[in-house]
Amino acid sequence: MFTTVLIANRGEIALRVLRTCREMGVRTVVAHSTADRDSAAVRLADESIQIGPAAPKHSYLNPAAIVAAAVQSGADAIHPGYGFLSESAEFAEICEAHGLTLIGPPSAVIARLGDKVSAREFALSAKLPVLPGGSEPMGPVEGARTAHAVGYPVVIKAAAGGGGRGMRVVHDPGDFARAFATTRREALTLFGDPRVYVEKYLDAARHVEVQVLADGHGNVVHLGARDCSVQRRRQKLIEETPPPNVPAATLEHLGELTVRAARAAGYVGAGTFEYVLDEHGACHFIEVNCRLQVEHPVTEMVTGIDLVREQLLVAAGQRLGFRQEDVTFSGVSVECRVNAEDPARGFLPTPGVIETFVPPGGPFTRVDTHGAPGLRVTADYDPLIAKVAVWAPSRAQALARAHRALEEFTISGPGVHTDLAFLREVLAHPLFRYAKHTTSLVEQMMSTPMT
Amino acid sequence: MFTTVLIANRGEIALRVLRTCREMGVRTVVAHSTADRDSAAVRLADESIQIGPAAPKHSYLNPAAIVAAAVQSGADAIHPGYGFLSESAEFAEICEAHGLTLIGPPSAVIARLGDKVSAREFALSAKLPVLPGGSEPMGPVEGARTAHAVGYPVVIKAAAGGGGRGMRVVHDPGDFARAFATTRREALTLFGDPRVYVEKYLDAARHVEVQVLADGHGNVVHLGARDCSVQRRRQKLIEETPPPNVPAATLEHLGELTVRAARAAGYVGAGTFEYVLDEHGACHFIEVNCRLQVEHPVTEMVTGIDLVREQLLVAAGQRLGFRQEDVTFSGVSVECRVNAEDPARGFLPTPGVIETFVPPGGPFTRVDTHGAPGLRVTADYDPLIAKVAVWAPSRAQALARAHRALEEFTISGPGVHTDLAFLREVLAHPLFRYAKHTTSLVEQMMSTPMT
Amino acid sequence: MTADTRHADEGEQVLAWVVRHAAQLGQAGPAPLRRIRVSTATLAVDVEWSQARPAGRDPAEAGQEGAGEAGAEGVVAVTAPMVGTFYRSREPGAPPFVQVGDVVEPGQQVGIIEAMKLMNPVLAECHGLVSEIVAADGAPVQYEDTLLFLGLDDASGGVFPRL
Amino acid sequence: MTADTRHADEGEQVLAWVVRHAAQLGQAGPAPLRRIRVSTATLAVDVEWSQARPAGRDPAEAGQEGAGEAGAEGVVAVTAPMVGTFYRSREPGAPPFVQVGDVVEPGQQVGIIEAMKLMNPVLAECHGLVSEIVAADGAPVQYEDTLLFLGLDDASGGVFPRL
Repeated sequence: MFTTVLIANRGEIALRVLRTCREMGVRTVVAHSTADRDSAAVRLADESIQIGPAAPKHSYLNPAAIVAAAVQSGADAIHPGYGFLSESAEFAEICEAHGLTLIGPPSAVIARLGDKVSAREFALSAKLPVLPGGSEPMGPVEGARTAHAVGYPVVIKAAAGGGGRGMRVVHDPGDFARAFATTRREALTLFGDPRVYVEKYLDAARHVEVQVLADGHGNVVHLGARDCSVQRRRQKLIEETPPPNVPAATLEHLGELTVRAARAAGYVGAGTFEYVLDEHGACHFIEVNCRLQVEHPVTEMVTGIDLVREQLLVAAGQRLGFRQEDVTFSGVSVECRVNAEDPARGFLPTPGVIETFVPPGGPFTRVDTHGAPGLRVTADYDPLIAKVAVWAPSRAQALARAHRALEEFTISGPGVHTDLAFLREVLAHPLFRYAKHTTSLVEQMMSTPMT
Repeated sequence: MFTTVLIANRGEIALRVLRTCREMGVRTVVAHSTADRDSAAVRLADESIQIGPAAPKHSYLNPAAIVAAAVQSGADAIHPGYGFLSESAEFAEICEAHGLTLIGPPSAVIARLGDKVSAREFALSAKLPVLPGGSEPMGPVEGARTAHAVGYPVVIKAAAGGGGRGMRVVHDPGDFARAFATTRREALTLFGDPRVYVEKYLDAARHVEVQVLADGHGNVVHLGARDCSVQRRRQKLIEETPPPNVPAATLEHLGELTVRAARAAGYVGAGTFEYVLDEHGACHFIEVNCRLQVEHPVTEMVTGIDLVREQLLVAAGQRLGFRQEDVTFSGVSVECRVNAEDPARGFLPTPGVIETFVPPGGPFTRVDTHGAPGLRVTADYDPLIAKVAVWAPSRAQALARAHRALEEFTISGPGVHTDLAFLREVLAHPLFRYAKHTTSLVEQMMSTPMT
Repeated sequence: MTADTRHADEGEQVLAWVVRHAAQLGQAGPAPLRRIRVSTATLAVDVEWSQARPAGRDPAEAGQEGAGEAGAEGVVAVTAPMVGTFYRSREPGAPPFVQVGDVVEPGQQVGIIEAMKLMNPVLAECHGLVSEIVAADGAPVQYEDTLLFLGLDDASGGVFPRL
Repeated sequence: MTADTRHADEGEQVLAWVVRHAAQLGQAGPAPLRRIRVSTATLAVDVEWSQARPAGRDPAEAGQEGAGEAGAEGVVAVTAPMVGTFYRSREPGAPPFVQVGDVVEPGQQVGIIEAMKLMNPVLAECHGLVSEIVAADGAPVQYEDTLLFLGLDDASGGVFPRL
């Protein structure tokens, strides 16, 4: 096992990773920006290193700073959390070159699966069902031809995109050329890579993803599926497992498909394969996330498996301690993302200073948060303040518990808005309650106010 | 189901009960003393009623005040929590007379099992193994004769005692007469009832208890056993389930015995049968707790069953929703009681005002607490500030997790001491770690400082 | 789930009510409206005005444990010694123990609080003139709720009428 | 479990060390001891004195983002523009970029920070006299750690020696 792990992230996930490291007797070093010097993760770490200013580009996104911090603190491994450098094949290569273990899949796997175009090619070769479209990066003429062939609506996606950014849906062939040009330009600005491709777009779909764990000895298991259909601006708000109202056979099939594909890709570590489920129950592969997901707690709550612990064990070269048949799933878990944002203004992130912060508690209620009185929420980082995850034997009880927990949660301060009330509205919405919702639920709610 | 439940308690347990009521759509009324008017339970309740001054005798222990509050707020049921009136047969009778459902067993069952002398008689009749001794309340001569017959050491216990109060261990026959008189006097002062009895005392024993759930239709299940051997001044500090280093057959046998006895007693609701396990693995019945226990979270964490929910369902006349074979046990759960007390001064309760209060969080970590910055800890009430309960697949991982959680916990303020550091010492103690400890562990630790 | 849907509807109605009446409520009290607290199911509404005259539920006021302390204006509140139902007279139809304008002596009974069928007398703790009766006959009261106010003899310069 | 037991032993030793040296440490610093923070495993000790002269790790000091701001006493800290290893000279054996007593001009190189084999120059941002060099040659530094202090020309009334 590692002696020292450098945590190259911030917020709730830095704390999450730190906790498991401590439980495993691994020393923790938290790399932090000037803005995060008073964070809970820094306070609880064995050592902390200030790696740069608030702007992520010069701190959490700066490979040189992170590697220097790792070398300086004697870390033998780096946990990248999610976001930032967690899916950078280049950073993974740099770590490998410096003799540091980056906790995640090997750089070659990230390079292949992290790029959407090559991931799509891989999926085709691994016989995963994909949406009709063209996986080659293409020009405007070829793009329009593909769009016509698969039929509108289509989505134009940046090859290097992710997290809901760098994609544009086109319903009308007349809009295609402009949308194509805009997405290319955006892709270049956001990711430094103008490549885009075109895919069939599903209006009424569910977002379902499968969690896998793989060791370096060829053992791969899946830890079930999560439904992440409640999204605003293509970013997840509520996640749950198991996906409700989806036949068990479909989920089992997805699990098997995913394990086979992960094995084919030479996957090592924790990863997520994302799919859309159309109204006929057919699955289509979208992308792979080569890292821990924000929503991993729901999987932990129904399986009892600590995903960060498994990440560390596998990264240290150990074999998985269980086989597929040893993984048992119990009950239902739901996670709500509490963000500093204003649903009334299109979920605009709202900076401010938190004065009152009283998170919920109680049975089967887990709160992952770096929130505290005095926390300054800035535009530099993701607006996520807390994840409230609950467990219950049934979905109805889990939703009631989540509702109760959100009701208890008090967050206030000058300038601070949260989506707490909106999350409760989603939990109470009949479409969600009866699991008849799709990824367009939030849009539907915003256009038809509930009465 | 009840429309409104009056919560006749305070602290963490008031909050605990409130949370489940809300999740079940039951309106909550919190009855509180003047000292608790700003508590979290009052803040979160649908309604709150001030029932008296800080002194429990005139508030939480005052049946008239509680019944008046229930009538006034239209409550149809009362949840007594633990302590205070939760095991008063008289209060249960009063509630019955006022058409209020007291959530707990019927008054006749409390009367029979709540009194230690009659509980011992019941145990004999129900063929539960009891320690040698005399179950009749006895005078000094008869007492000394019994002590001589069973052999020293013996324990003199108040019939009305409980929670570690009103009992005295005698090792030397020469001390018997004085100890007997003192215990009688104490019993009269504390419980208004001078009856005492004499029992064999086990020096090297483990405290093991079995949780039962029974409905009003004759269905009884047990939810496994808890080990509560880590005690200071005969009050529990750390509890865990399953009891470590106890043969599965012994636990299974205890579970069956207990279910049979609960059924024989006509038990309804949640209850706990307490036993001591001697060094040869033999079990001896001690007492029944006719209420929810402080340590119920560990049982919830390994079974997934919300005990308060079951209490409400059963009290409302419903049948248990599961049979014994449906109850599954997964992993290990450990609870640590965080008290405002000073281990260095014999665990003396320390009043004070909490200024900084940062409870731990993270995976599989549950904190039940009414603590918050500004909380005034007074001598009026139990010094319990928080219960930190963790779950893990194995005991070693659970202990590491508990240790990590306690390390994270920050409580400070003028006058405030806690047992946090001492709890960590227990977790790290070799006897505890290898589950070779007995109820005298804390005494051993206090007399031989660890190096 | 049905229960929750019902809750939601009820919640809507109550919220609508609050919106409609907030302005009126604001003017009804002795000071600007401070808080409206609503809870659904069988419904509890709690309206609070800032700096209102001590009325028993004000935390700052109730903070002074024990009844009978003098207020700022030379008045003293007689508060409920227990939770229960307040009665102004010994039995239905009987004359009330005290009326506004009465002078009471320490130890004089001014009402009854009934809890669990037991009639507990409420006694004045000092000499004074009944200036206001706050709790209605038959009203549920909580511990330390204000029942009535006494004007203090010395504070008002001994001008009490001797009836 | 073995690991934890080891931890416990190490912890004991470190604690004993702290107890033995706290008094000495208290006198060693420029001000009363404020905090000693120890973490086990490969061991990190962090000793802090209250109100110590700005030394890079003081949060209040580091709060001023961007280097080169004047301190209270007319001195300015040159801080690390990045995390890495600080070098005082271009290569081992070469003369240092600056020494105490040197006068530097804005833009003049005063050191190097190496991160991932890249040598990043550290430049003075203003004219001043090198009054103290805080970071040792080859020392690991964090972002905004103080490397050296410059005395400011105007603050000291232009009495800098022109070497």
